[in-house]
Formats: sequence, C-alpha cells, structure tokens
Amino acid sequence: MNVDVLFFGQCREIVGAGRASVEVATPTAAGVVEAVRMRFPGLGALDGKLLIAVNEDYAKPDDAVRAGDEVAIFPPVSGG
Amino acid sequence: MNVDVLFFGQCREIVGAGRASVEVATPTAAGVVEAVRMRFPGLGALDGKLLIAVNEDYAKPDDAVRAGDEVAIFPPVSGG
Amino acid sequence: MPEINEERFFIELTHEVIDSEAVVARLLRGEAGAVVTFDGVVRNNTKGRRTLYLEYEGYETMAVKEMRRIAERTVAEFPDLDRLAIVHRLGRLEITETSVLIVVTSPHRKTAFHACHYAIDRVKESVPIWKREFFEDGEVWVEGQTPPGF
Amino acid sequence: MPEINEERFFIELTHEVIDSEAVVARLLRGEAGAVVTFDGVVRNNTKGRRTLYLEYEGYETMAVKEMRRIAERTVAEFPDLDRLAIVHRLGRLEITETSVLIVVTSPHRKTAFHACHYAIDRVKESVPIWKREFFEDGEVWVEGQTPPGF
Repeated sequence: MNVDVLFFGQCREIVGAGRASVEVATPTAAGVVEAVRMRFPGLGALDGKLLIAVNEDYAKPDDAVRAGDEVAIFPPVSGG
Repeated sequence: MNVDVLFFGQCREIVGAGRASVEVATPTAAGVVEAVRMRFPGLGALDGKLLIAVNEDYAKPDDAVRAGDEVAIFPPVSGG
Repeated sequence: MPEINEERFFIELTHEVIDSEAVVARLLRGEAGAVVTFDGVVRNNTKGRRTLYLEYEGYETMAVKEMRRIAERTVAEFPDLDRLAIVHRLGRLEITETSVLIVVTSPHRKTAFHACHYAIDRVKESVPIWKREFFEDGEVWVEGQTPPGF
Repeated sequence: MPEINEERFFIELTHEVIDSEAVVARLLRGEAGAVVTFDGVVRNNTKGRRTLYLEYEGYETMAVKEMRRIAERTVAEFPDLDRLAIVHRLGRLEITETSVLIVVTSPHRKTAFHACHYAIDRVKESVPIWKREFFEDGEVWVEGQTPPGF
C-alpha cells in the first residue's frame, strides 16, 4: 500500500521535505515507521523515539493504517 | 498601666470606635484582651477568637506589653 | 504604598483597581521561564445567596508588614523562585473584580505553582484584612481565619 | 483558529502575541472566585548558554485537537472547575514573550491551581509542537517529551 506521510520538526529537516509517499508492506503504524526508516536512513538518529499519529491522534504500533488515512511522523514534542 | 488599643473589622463595629484607652492590670497580651473584654462586653460574641497584635506582629498570651507599644485587637482575618 | 525589597518582592496595598499585567511586567525578566498568577475575584454568590458587592478594610500598616513577612517565608520555602508579588485591594469591590493578586516568576513551573499556592494560603490566614458581604437583604462580616499558633 | 466548546473551553493556536488579559476577561464570570494562570515565557539562557530567540512550529490541525482533548481530560479530572483556556503561540519568539498560556477559573482556588498545573504538564508531553533554540553560535532542536504509553 502507498501511504502519504507528513513529517514535522527534526524529522522534516532530516527527510528534507514535509511530506513523502512511502510504499508500506504491513498496514499498521509500526509498518509505516519501519518503511519510513528504510527509505530515510537519517531518521536513525531518532531511533526508538519516533512518534506516529494516524488521523491526528497518537497511534500504537499495532494500530491499523488504511488507505486515505492522514499519517504523520515526528520526534518527541517540545512545546510550551 | 493605660494602653491605647486599636480595633478593626467587627471589633471596631462592636466597640463603636477604632481606638480606646484601657486600664490594664497584667502587662501581657492576655491581660490586654481580658481588660478589653471587661470594658466592652459586646466582644463576648467573639470569645475565644479575638486576635491581638503588638507592634504590628501577632502576639501570644504571655507576650509582654509595654508603655508606648502599638496594640490592636481584631477578629479572625478574611482577606483574599 | 508600593515597595520593592531588593527588587525580589513587590508588595502593595491599594484602593485602586489592580492591574495584573503591569505587575507581571514589573517582575518578569529573562531568567524566568514560568509565571504563575493567582487572582482572587469577587463572586456573585455565597452558597447560592446573591452577592451585590464586597467591602474590604485592613489594619493597613500591619497588613503591609505581614505581606512582606509572607513574601520572605515563601522565598525561604522555595529558594529557586525568581520574584514574587503580593497585592491586595481595599474598599468597595464589584463582582469579578480582583481583590488579591499573587504572581510568582521562576525558572521552572513546579516551583512557581507551589510557591504561588503557598503564598495565597498564607495571605488568607494571617494578613489583617476583613471583608463585609452585601446582599439584597442585608450584610455580614465574612467568617475569618486565624494564623496557626495564635 | 479560536474555538469555544460550549463556552467552557477556549483553545487557540496563534502566530500573534498572546494577550493574557483578554483571555482571562473572556473566561471570567461571576461564578468564579479564583483564577490561576500559567504563562510559559522564553528564557534568556539554557544551562548558562545565552539564548537569542526561539522558533516554534506545530502540526497545527492535530495540535488544536490535542489541546481540546487535554481540556476535556482536565475538566474530567477536575469537574468543579468553571472554565479553561489553552493558548499556544507559533513562529519566532523573543526573550520574555509568552509561548503558552493556561488559564483556569474556578469557584475555589485549590481546584484552579491543580487543574492549571495538570493542563500545562499534559500540553508539554503531548501537543505536537517543536521548538528550535537559537544561540550566538548555532541552533538546536530542544529535546522533547513523549506522551505516556507511546
């Protein structure tokens, strides 16, 4: 499945873009993170720390990702 | 000893004045409270609750009161 | 009678409207990352009975001293706070007006929250100020607190 | 994008200066006796290194949703609070400017303090916003937090 992924913060900087289309083998949050890590090795700097949101809510590794979902990957948050 | 006593809040209202000169037998904070209670029986409404300050600091019953001290008697505080 | 103690405290007893923003601006400097403010405001009811307005009176000279003592105790209790303001208003206050304002600035937020809460609790139990509440059908002296140990 | 949810919440993400007084005025009504405000402000240093300014960016649509979720959790946790505002600024911020503002109004002060502290802790751990700190000799992404369970 092809998933459009949004990137923010340091992830956007490492990827060099705010958005990328990624081919995903396993249709779960963990599957998307895995595919993105393969495609953008620079994200290894944030290994174990990457967060993923599906439809603007935090997702756990096993949560399903479906065609058309809004998916975003970003580092730990530092607002405030 | 003659002591000039200031009254505030409900005490001022009960006494009917913001200040009164009171003859005190025992020169302590408790002695002043006792003398004031005798002189103004209406303060009985606040029995056990009256506070006394000597020179603008709270005083305990045994604290000494000397000629020229600034003495004030008032009810529990309700600022804020 | 505004007072600044070594620029760390701002203590004021006033008969005018309290300008919270001006007090914060006065305390705030680059060292602080957190500002916690407590505003005590006049409510429109007490246990369901409609309040018209309040009147505050104080033993003014002692009140200012007691506010300064509370500021000193708060800094002793929370030494990493940056600055502290305690402002109290006297006279007639309308519904939603501020009667008391506490501002704490601090490098970190936890200290600012705890110090602000500590200071207002102390103000309520020991600053010699009294309020009368006016209702449509009468008035009462609001029941007060006694400082611990007295 | 200001939002009012049944008039109980005020949630806003803005690129403009935050006007704390206007937010308090918007929330305050006669039922509340206590207003506690937390202002997060830009500090002039991090561990002694001089900060020039900060830049905040957000995943804006999700940030607003997350702020609303935090407001709902705060009210569930502290049901006797009256109203709650969560406002966050994005873009370039100078030293002493407000990046985040939390305001809680409540009939009683203890609830206001605890709810305000709770809300800012949640904002810092889960709202998708990131800041970069600019020094005289470089810049860094400020180390972040992860929401519990993720």
